[in-house]
Amino acid sequence: MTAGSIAQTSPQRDLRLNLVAAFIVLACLSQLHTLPVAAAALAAVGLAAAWRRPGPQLWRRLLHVEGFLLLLFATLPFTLPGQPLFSLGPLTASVEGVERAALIATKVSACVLVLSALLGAVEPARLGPALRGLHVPEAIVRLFVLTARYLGLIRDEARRLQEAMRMRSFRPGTNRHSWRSYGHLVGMLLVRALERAQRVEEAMRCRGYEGRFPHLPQPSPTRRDWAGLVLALVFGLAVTIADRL
Amino acid sequence: MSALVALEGVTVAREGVDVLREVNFALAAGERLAIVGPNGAGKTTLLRALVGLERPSAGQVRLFGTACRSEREFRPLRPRIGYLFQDSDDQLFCPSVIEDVAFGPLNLGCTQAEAFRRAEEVLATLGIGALAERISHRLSGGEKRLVCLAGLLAMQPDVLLLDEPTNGVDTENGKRLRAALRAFPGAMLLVSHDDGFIAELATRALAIEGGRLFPAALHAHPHSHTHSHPHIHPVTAS
Amino acid sequence: MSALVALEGVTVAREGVDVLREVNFALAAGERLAIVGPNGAGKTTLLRALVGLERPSAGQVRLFGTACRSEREFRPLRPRIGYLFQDSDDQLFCPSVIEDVAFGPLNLGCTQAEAFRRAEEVLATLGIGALAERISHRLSGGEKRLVCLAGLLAMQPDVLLLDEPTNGVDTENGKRLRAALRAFPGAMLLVSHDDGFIAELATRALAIEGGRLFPAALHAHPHSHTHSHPHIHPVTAS
Amino acid sequence: MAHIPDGLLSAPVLVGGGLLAAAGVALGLHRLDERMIPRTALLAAAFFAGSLVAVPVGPSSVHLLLAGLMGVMLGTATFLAVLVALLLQALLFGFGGLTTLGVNTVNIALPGVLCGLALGPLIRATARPSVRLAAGALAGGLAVLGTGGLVALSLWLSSSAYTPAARVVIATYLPLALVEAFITASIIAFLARVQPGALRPAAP
Ligand SMILES: Nc1ncnc2c1ncn2[C@@H]1O[C@H](COP(=O)(O)OP(=O)(O)OP(=O)(O)O)[C@@H](O)[C@H]1O
Ligand SMILES: Nc1ncnc2c1ncn2[C@@H]1O[C@H](COP(=O)(O)OP(=O)(O)OP(=O)(O)O)[C@@H](O)[C@H]1O
Ligand SMILES: [Mg+2]
Ligand SMILES: [Mg+2]
Repeated sequence: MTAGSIAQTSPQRDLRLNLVAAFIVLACLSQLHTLPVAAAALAAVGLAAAWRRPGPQLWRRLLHVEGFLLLLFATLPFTLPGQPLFSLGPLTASVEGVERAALIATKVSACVLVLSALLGAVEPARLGPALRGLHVPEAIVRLFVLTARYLGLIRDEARRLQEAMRMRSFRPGTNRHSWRSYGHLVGMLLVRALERAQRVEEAMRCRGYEGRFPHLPQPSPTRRDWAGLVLALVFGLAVTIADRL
Repeated sequence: MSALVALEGVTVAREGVDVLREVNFALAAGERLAIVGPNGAGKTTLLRALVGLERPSAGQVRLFGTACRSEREFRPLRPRIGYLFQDSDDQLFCPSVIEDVAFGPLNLGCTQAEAFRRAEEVLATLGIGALAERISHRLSGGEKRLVCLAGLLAMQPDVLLLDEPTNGVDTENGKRLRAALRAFPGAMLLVSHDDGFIAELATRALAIEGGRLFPAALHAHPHSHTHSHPHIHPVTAS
Repeated sequence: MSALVALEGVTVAREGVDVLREVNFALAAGERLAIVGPNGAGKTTLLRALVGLERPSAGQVRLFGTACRSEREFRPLRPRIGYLFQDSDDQLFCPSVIEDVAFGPLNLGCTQAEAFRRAEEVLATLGIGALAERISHRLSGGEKRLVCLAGLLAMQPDVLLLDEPTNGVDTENGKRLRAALRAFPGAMLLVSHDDGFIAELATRALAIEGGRLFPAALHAHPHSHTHSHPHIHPVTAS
Repeated sequence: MAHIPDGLLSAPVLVGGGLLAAAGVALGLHRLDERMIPRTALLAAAFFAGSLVAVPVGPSSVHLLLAGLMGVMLGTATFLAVLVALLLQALLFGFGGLTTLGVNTVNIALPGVLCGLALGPLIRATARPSVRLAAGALAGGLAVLGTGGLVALSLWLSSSAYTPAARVVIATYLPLALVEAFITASIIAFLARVQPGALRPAAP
């Protein structure tokens, strides 16, 4: 990122409205009760996402599911009572159960798509000002920005310490020496990162930092941003009404 | 004439041990004061106490005539002091070099354009204009040192506190660094183990030992020794 | 006589830029080779390539006669090489000094008792036996440097690769460091910006510039200059 | 594993979780010392990094939570650290969700804070390393079990159909509790030796 590119980023989507829109759509989607509406919503979201030509990692994200979702899909058909569909030994799967599992899968996928399509490619540094624009307390915004920065710091410190261990012929194995050495590694990583964090903050204070990143005034939202928010509202309302009908 | 920065009977404890004991000293305008002493003597601690990063258990710190005790009192005066940390990695935190150098001016209320202009100017003066777009934490050790200094100079401070500025800096960059420091109009506090560097720049010296400051004299006595320098020859057979 | 460690036409790229270009060099037994060059020339990169932390995009690294390409090939040979990092903080990770120094010997299969005995011995040789029980990351810069070196010597390597060993070390500790290095029987590769240090220890020098290595001569020519040293006076009025 | 995604929980659970989280965050903000911000952010980053490492356990996967450690080192600021890390994960990686942010924050942070309150004083006061080790292990393990219990509770309150799954969830938290107990104990022992100040949820 260069000075020039910072200055040129102004004609970009307004993140504040994006965050609000994403939240509304997610809240509506997550409360759907009927499978057809949820499926239609997923299709709509999928089309909208594809229209923006996302990278392959968006679709890969869909495949990442938390373990307990798999667990739910496996158990729900058999635990919800209802019209029997098929039986597996002593267990009988119900139509309602399969429907419920499908509903959850559809909703979760749609939500992941919305989240990644609207906010997936955002640099964390830009999220800070957006959160501030939404009147999130200053302390949380600072925490957010610093956390994003410390991620890299921890990774670098970890890499260097691991190199130091390798240089002295450390070979991980299942023995006490290895465990203790890993304990030292993690402990020292934390200690060093803590101190580094402290000193970086001190260096910032020494250069006139007063708890707020010198931030550029947020560009005011463009007509396109507002249109996006309205679209999100309409979409959320529409699926909710269709669901209740 | 009042001192720019001063310690008055300051005692600083770290981990329960008194690292500085009732230290008095004052830096006057235009002075270039060197502080020398062995490893662990408390040189870094002294600089940290001056900018309010260590709080004295006794005595007081006076910056530009104002006694400072709390963070609130230190804060408005810090921009007038440029403190170079002993470890450059602690000081660089923006992604690119130019952003890092512009960070100080931005905090002082400069506009984006003005801050970047100042940053570019300082980088050019130090002869490292070419580094502007580089990722700051992927520079070599000596390059980092110069970028840190640029970040301080961009704030146009009245006083520089430099903790081992020549650490890991090569001869060429060292020359530029010295030139930049010589051209700096304000007062300066130098901590260094590099006698040649101190001899060249300092106008007065203090030695720190056992938690106390002693006046030290800068003796200039010509003496001759056999010196060997690695010289670069044109390549014959690599 | 075959070289202990050698680079054969090695090119190393960092961030897409060729930092080393087709570099050839060999370190023979008993040699003390200095590598000098400006900041960012690639000295650290060269050392990292030698121990397999950077992989060359062309050419090969040869350690003790064996060509090494993968981590598997480097690993068994690393115990014979002691690499001192440019930044001591990166090298110390055990809570206490003695544990850190014993870490290497433990990895080599020594028993606990044997490893600690060796560690104590090395600390005593370096004159820092008193630091044994100290918390390693709360030492001063110069003390850390010596402890890092102790950790390498405890592994009794055949070759030492030292990246700016005298950085931030005061005169007193510097003397001990030099003495320890002079007493080291194996071969040594020195990277430093400190001409005096190189002149004292090195038997041969190479200069690195523009990604290439050039032979450099160590000239010994007596010359006299005016030197000023900060001297410590007995306290008169603090 | 503790990251419940959008689209699973019922509205009352989401709202209830959100309110509880808001209360916790307000408390954390109220008691936050300026100088604790770097440490809080750093532990948030550590939590973030830890939960990217998934350890497969049976049909599910678990990741490190470090809530017990945060409770000891940060006190009520744990709510802030967890909130920020979860928000970052949701936005950058699509882990967890936005509407479930409150529920997830409470599920992870609350047990950690309670463990910190209960065991922190003992960990700081004791002179016996073995006692400290045991207390640290207990803090790490109990915090994870607490999180497991709350995740199961959130599922169960949302729909009775989730009950069997919720039971299995609790079971998968047992091995994680063991791993975390071990890790938390060793980190706490290390900090006690090297940087005892870090075990106090107060600015240095
Ligand atoms: N983070 C720390 N916590 C506690 N004690 C410390 C810390 N850093 C340094 N000390 C101790 O404070 C004393 C003074 O350290 P200081 O860093 O001021 O020395 P120094 O003169 O700058 O040394 P050097 O030349 O090695 O940089 C030393 O005894 C050191 O062990
Ligand atoms: N982590 C890194 N990632 C990418 N590039 C790097 C990294 N570290 C250094 N470089 C670049 O590689 C080149 C060589 O760096 P290196 O650290 O080897 O220089 P050096 O000769 O050791 O300099 P110094 O005397 O300042 O330590 C420099 O141009 C530097 O900017
Ligand atoms: Mg120092
Ligand atoms: Mg280097």
